[in-house]
This record gives sequence, C-alpha cells and structure tokens, in this order.
Amino acid sequence: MPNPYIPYLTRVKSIVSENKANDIKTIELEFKNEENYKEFGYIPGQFAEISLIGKGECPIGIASSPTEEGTIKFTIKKMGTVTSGFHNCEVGDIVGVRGPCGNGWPVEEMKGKNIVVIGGGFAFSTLRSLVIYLLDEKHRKDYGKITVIYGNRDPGEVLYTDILDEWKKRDDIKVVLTIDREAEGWTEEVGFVAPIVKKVAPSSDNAVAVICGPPIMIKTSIAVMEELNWKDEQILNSLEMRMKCGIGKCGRCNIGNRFVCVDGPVFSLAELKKMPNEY
Amino acid sequence: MGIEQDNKEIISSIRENAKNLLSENQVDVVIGYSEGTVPLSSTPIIIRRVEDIEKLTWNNLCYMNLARYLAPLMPQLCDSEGKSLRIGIVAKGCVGRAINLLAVEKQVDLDKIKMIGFNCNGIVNRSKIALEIGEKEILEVNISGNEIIVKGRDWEKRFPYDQYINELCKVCQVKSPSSTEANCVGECQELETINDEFSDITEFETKSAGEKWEYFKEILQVCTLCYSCRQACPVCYCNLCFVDQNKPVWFGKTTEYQDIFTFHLVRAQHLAGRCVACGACSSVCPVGIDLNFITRKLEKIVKERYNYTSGLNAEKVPPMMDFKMEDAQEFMLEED
Amino acid sequence: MTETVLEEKKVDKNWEPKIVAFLCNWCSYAGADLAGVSRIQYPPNIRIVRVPCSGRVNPYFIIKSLTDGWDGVVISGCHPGDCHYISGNLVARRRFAILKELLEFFGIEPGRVNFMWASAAEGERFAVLIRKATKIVKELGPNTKFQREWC
Amino acid sequence: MDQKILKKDQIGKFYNEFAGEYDFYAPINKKGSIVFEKIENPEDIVLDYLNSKVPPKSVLFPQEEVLFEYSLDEKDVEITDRQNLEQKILIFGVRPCDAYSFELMANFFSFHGNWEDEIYLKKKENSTIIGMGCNTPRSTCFCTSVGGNPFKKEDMDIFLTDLGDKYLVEAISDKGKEIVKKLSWLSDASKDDLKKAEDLAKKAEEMIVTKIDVDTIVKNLDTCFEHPVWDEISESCIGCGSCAYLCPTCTCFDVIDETDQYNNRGRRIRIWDTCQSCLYTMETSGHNPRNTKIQRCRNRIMHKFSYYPTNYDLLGCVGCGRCVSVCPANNDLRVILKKIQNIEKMESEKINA
Repeated sequence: MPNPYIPYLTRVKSIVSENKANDIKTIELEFKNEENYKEFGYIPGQFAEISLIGKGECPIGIASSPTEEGTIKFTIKKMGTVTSGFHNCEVGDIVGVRGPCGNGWPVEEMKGKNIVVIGGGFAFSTLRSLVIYLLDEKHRKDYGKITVIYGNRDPGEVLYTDILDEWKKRDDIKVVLTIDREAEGWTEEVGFVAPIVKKVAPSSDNAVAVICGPPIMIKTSIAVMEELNWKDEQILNSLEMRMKCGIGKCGRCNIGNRFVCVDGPVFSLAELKKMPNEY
Repeated sequence: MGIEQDNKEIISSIRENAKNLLSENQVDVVIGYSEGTVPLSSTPIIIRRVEDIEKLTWNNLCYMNLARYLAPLMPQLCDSEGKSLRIGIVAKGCVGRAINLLAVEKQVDLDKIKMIGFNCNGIVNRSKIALEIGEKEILEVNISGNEIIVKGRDWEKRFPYDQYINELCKVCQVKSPSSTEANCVGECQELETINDEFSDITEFETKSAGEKWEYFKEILQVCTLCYSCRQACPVCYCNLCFVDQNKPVWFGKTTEYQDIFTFHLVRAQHLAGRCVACGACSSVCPVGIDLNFITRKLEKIVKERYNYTSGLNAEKVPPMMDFKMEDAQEFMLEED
Repeated sequence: MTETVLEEKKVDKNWEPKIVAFLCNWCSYAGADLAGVSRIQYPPNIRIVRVPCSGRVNPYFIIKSLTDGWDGVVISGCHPGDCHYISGNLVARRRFAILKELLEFFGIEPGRVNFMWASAAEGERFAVLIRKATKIVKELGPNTKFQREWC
Repeated sequence: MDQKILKKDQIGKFYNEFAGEYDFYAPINKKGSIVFEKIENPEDIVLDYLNSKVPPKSVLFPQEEVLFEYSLDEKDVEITDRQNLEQKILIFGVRPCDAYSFELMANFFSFHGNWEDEIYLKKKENSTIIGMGCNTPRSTCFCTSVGGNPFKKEDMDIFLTDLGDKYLVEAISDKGKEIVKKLSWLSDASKDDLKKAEDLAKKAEEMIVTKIDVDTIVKNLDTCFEHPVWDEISESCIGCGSCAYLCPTCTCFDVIDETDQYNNRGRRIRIWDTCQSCLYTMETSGHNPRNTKIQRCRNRIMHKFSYYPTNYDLLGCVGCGRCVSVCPANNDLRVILKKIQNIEKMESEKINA
C-alpha cells in the first residue's frame, strides 16, 4: 500500500458562502485525476483530512453525499490557520484530500428503519450528506420515515437553505427548523433543540436517531430522547477530537482505547457510555 | 562543620516549621521535597497531614524550583471551587525569589503563601557528575564531610563538594528567601540589592562572533526540544508558549539547529529581568545542557543596564515592565 | 573596503543585501517619505514594513526576519520623548537593548540588527542612517547562518 | 554450528562487511549521551554502554521524518513521495528491551487494517537488528516484569553476548542466519564460551530486583479511571516531554508543513509529540478534552498499561527504565505502578481506619 500521508490533489470548483457572518463556506472540490474519485468512495458521516499544501491539514466532515457524483464538498468554518486559509481560497486552487477517514453513519444497519436526524449549527454538514443519501431514488425505499430537526442561533446561520427548501416541498420527509430566539420574518419553531425534540416527540419504534452538534446540544437532546424511551443503541453520535493524521497513528484522538479517527467519529450512546468521559 | 550536619539541621527546621504551620492550621498543604527514588534526584511532594511530615527532606539534590507548582496553579492545590488553598512552601533562596517575582507579576497571592525559609547550602551539579562518571551506573550518592561520594556496583568516586555544585550556587548571594517575617517562617532576610559575579560571562563575551556561534552550536546540538527547561522554569507560565503558537507559526519545531537555536534565544529573551537564578533548567535537562549560562547573561545585562536583580522583593517593578527617559542607548545607530 | 571583505567571503561582488526595515508610522515612515519627496538618495536595499510604533516591534519580528534569511534588519522609531503613544519607543528601547546584546552573545554579528531614531522632519538623517546600515550589512556578507540544509 | 565468536578488535572488519550495502547504525557517545546514529567510522562505535539515552526507535521513527515533499506553483502543486524507503538498515547493539519495542511499534503502526503506516513498516522490514544481551542491567530496569528478559533473543536477527574481549554470535532469524553464513571468517564458539554466556544470562536476570505485578495493574486500571490516586500520581509532574521522547514505545507525532518560501517548495514532516503537552489535544474551538495534568498523566499510564493490552493484547511498556531515570521531577514509573497495584489495599486500609 502506498504512503498513507500523501493526499489526492483536487481543484476548487466552487465556493459558496453559507451564512450571513460569512465565516462558513462550502467548498466543492473535483479531483485532478478523475479516477481518484472512485478510489475515494465514501459513505455519509465520514470525514477527510483536507490540506492546503504548505499551510497544513485539518479533518473536516464530508458534506456531500456519494450520490452527488463527481465532486466532494466540505463546509468549513473559519477557525484556525488552515480553515482561514480555505476561506482565502479561489476557484481553481489546489487542495489536498486524504481519506475517507472514520466509520461514517451505519447506512447499511439503518436500512428498514425510521430515521430521526438532529443537528445544530454548522455540524449539520455530515447530516446533510446523510439525508441526501437517504432521499436518493436508489436508497429512499430502503428507509422508513425521515424526520429532520435542525437548530441554529439565528436565521442568518441556517446552512444549506436551498436544499432545506427542497426537502420541505417533499412529503416523505419532515423538516423542523428552529432558532434560539425569536427573529423577524422567522415563521418556524423557536427554542433550543432539546425542547423542540420533545415537542416533535419522534417515536422510538424501529427507529434510529443520529445526532451531531455542539456538546451541550448533544447532551440535552440525549436526555430528552431517554425520556422518550429511546434506547442507548438507537442513538448515534458523531464526535469531535483534535486529529493530525486521521488514520489512527498520531495518537491524539483517543478516548480510552478507541480512536475517534478510525473507530469513530460515529459512536452509539451505548458505546459512549462504556468509554471514559474524556471528550 | 560539614555539609551533612548542615543538612540535618535544615531538615529538622523544615519539618518543625511545616509541622507548626499544619497543626496550627495556618496552611492547608505544604509543598516540599522528598527523597528521590533514583540517585542524583529528589521528588517534589505535597503534604496534607501532619503524619506525613517525616517525608519532607532536604539534600543537595533538591534542584526543582517549587515555585513552579504555584503558577499555573495545579488542581491539587485548589479547593473544590477552584480557589487556591493556603500553601506552605519549603523555600530556598531562589524559590523565595521566584515567589516574589510571581507576586510582582500578579501570578500568586502572597497572602495565601507561607514560605518555610532556610539557608540553602547549594545544589549538586548533577549533569557534571553524570558526565564525569560516564557510562557506569550510579547506585548511591552521599554527601559527607565536604565530599560527594558517588557509588556504583563495584566502584566509588569522590568529588569535592564546593567544586561540584552548580556554578550559580557558587556565587549565590540569596541563600534564604528575601522576604518579610509576615510571609516567611524560619530563615529569611531582607535584601535591597546584591552584587553578582559574572566573570565566566565576561570572559565569554570577548570571543568573536564566529567562536560564540560555534560554541552554542556545539552545546545546543544535542537538545531534543523536550521543553523540560521551559516546564521546570518557575517563571515560564504562559498559557500558550511562543513555540506552540500557530497564528502565525513563528518558529519551526524541528530538531534542526536553526529551530533549537531560536527556541533558546527567544526563551532567554523572555527571561530578561525575570530569571531568578535557580538553575532548575540546567538541572532538569535530560541531555545536560548548561542553560544557565544563557540566562546568567540576561542577569548580567539587566544588572548592568538597569541595576535590577529579580525577586528580591515583591514591590520593585522588573525592568521589562518599566522604562526611563534616560536609559542608555549607546547601541542606536547614529550619524558619524 | 566592502569589496575586499566580500571577496574574502567568496561572495559575488554584485551581491546586494536585503534588509527589512520596520518603520514607525508617525516619525520614521514619514521621514522616509520626506527623504523620497526631497529626492535624497538612499540605498534601495531596504523593504519597508510600516508599524504603528516602534513599540509594536516584537522581538519575534526581528528574529523571524533573520531566520527567514533577511541579511539585515533595521528598526526605526521616533526620538525618545516624541512618541505618538507617549512611551512606546521607551518600552521598545529596553527590549532592543536586551535583544541586541543577546544576539551578540549568541554569536550573531551585531551589525545585522540596527536600531535608530528618525523623526518625520529628518529625511536627510534617515537617508544617512540607512546608508550606514546598508554598508554595515554589506560588509557582513550574506546571512547564511539560518540556511536550512534541505532548502 | 550456529554459535560463532566475534572478537572486539574485529568490529572494524565487521563494520566494513556491511557499510556499503547497509546504513549502519550503532551507539555512539554524543556529548555524554549514548545515541544510535549512522556510523561513518567504526571507531566511533561505543561497545561498553548500559543502554542508550535516546532509544533506537529514533532510527526507524526519527524525531523528524519527511512524509513527502512538494513544490508549489502559482496554480499547481506537485507532490513527490519520499524515496529512500528501500535502503537497507542495520542496527547494531540494540538491547533486548528496545528490540522488543520495534515489534510493539510495528504492531501499532499496522493496526487498523486499512491504514498501515507504510513508512515505519517498510523501514522495519528492511532492517536487520543485531542485538546484545545486558550483562549489567540498570537498577531502574524492570523488563522481567513486563515479559522481557535481559537476554531475550526472539526479536532480533542476530544476538550477541559480551564475553569480555569477544562476542558470542548467535543467528536467531533466517535473515540473521544468512548473514552469519556469509561472515565465514568468524571463528567457532567453544563450550566454555557457551557456558559463560549462560552464566551471564542467569546472573543478569538475578540482578533485576524490581518486580511489578502487571496483571493486577492491568486489572485495576479497568476500574480506577476516576480514582483519586491519579491526583497523587500527577502531583509532581511538570508536563515536559522527556518521558515520552525517551520512551522506546511512544509513537505520537505531530504533522507540520515546512515551506521554503523563496523557492516555492517545501515538505510535510512529522515530529515527535507528547501527550503530556497541554496543547496536544487542544481543539481549535478552544475545547480541550485533557485539560489538566491529572488527565494527561493518566492517559500516559492508561495508554501503556490498559489501552495497549485491550487493543493488541500486549503491554505498551518494555521496562527499560528510561522514563524512571530521566524524569526531572523524579515521578518514578515504578512508584506509580506500585500505587496502582496497591489500590485495593489502600482502600481496605481506609475502610479499616
């Protein structure tokens, strides 16, 4: 096997600013060598180590779904050196991509079940990937009811508004949007994610919940789900940790004996409860 | 009177004072030294109960500067709400200096600290001894009379004590903490100023730029950038060290000489007017680099230019936090 | 004399040093401007970085300039007492004094880093000092101490 | 006959046999510390040493290692893979504990099937290890407690026993046998030599007095994650990286890009990193899962004595005692392990009191 630290080279195809604050952008990448796209083959929920050669590398969840063929997308918030670098990228720039890393959402095991997607903030990117995957013609029949609950701080922060609008038009998916505080022109739910989950009260019968968001949202939502009689095995979480290599070698993303980058980032609540509270 | 006798007296005075502080409930914990488990070392220890007082000790290998444990405050020294406990601290002169300096820099609260002062009788230069012994294992180190007796499996070597202590200790003038009675039990003194000797530095300064560069290249090339020196330094308490900053990345982190050099250069710059001459950085260096040689130069600059010695009291502002209109500026470029 | 020095160091005679100059916005940058407007010639070796005050010049800037391969560094601010921020240059002066001695102690030629004061009215002085600094650096030859093996 | 004799004054000849084909690494004395470095002159080789200060992991997993090089163009990037992985490596004079550490690291780097660390594994595959028994283990050694032995031969290709003015040479692996066969000038070992080697091995094992009950520790660690013993263990730690840097089994690294900005090229390298550093796990958001010294110290111990056994069914410690002798604060691993071993005892005492 070749040197696992060498990235595939891709070119920036398009850049979309996702929020009002302009600190979240979605970057679409196409592989320089098209054959690499096939090699890359990923499932929703996985991430990749993307790098600006000369600046550094960082792990980012893949926002596109494998069903959107040809390119991959990453939604990046301006935080550190590398992510700021991505914000200064222009169309045509070269980006290194290594991956896909991690286990991703267990789409095979989720077959035949109702799916509840709970997301908050810009962590919605891998959930976007999952929902698009589920809604694809090829896969839609394999899954039951889909409910999406997506919370944000204010209306300007809602990502992927186009796609959300499309989803709202469909009748095979229920989309609940919420913002923390009332705002002008906002017609949907208001309140934190957890109380909204309680209000929507998704049934736990033959269902799986996938949760991704800030730690406090995860914590409160899980509490609500438990109240609603969801079992630990039915609740799936995507975790974050600092990573460098993304392939379980550099050592920093361990929680107990598990590495988030290869054993995760998706863990069921049952698994998390067995792991030390160090994340 | 030999070193042995000295040490016995120091130990009994430390234990006595620590016991009083704890039993009279003047402090919650006492930080001190305990016997090391390997030769040429000692372990810092936190004592919470009067019963454990016998663990406290003093020998001439207590090279760590205990003030290191005060800033940043460890969870072990905090109560359940994260506030500092009242701390008693076994303080040789340089620990006292470090605490004073930290107090000037508002890093510790002197009201919560009681120094247990004593007259330090020097720290053995462990890297020098280890270097001279070479690849033989040291099993036991004793100090008796005026000699350091180093024993191995089937050999024994004696070193004269006054030659094998740290260079710093040879010229040390602050043997007990410079502090007021209110902050200190045991030996203490109130010092206004001291006159340090810098003959080794002065001698080195006469060398040419090339020679100096080569000298540092020689001694620093073994550095592994483990940052023990930074971690052991009582006044290095930044949350984010300059080598770790990545916005922007200032200096590289590789073991190429350029990076090692800049690390030591910038670290030294940060210690200007702050180094308390405890020698902890040299003592902890796993590869035995004499880092004190560099910080002593800083002391010299600060002494000569601004007539300042760090940590003699908790009021005087260090030179780098201060300025004067009439500061010397002979180094500025001027028209001919 | 410069040329013989360079010859000894086996440096191309046409070599010209690259010097980075940190100039304070209120005095020295204006001084440089004045020198330009008054058509006073000074060597083109300097690349100017405008900083709000000489007190803004972190010693990192200077060390990083040297490790990045600049042949010389010049820092110029207002004369003591003239600082736009009252005492910025006085704080800086202490820093520079220590850095200068320290660099020398570590075996970096003292002439690599030069500090000077030049006010907004001193175009002539600015030019003279830059000329002097350039000469000093040129005599030292290229800064190769921080050249990395792999580069 | 498999056992041969190599006289100490033949080391130069021995070196010359390999110098052309192999990168020959051996212990040298660098400013008072023994380290493994590539030898240019056989006279530099130090034969009389206890163990190296920096473990020989620095040969196969150096402190800084190029992952690949790149050149940057205005709008394009070219990546060049590192080239020299095929070079044959010979490491001379490795102690049994360190030889075992190579196996441990190989286990670690090949774990997680999809992603093998090709760089380490390739180098390991191309290296020949000539080990040497420990006639006089240090007082800080405890390899016998963690499944090692001062004369453990399994992990080497060729095993040497120091018999004073000569070495007893034993070929262990097939690779080693091949090499010994080629060195036809080695003389045969006599019965006396074999007997002497056996005695030395026995004596060396007896010299290791530290005995640690690792099974109990592994068992106790399963349940004591939140135990207050960790407060005590991390008390004197100053958070430097010496223990990790000088540990033969520590593998953590950091990845950085170094760009030569004037020539539009650079390289991505990895450098040793340590879990004892506060920033090691600091996320960009500012959240730090292991924010205190207590958690970091715990992670180090847990990693070696709990996570390793769970993941690989091996201990992550080879008992070389380097961290014991090098720790600036003398936070002795043996003492730490004893504390963990005695947790139950401590608790029952507390209840009785």
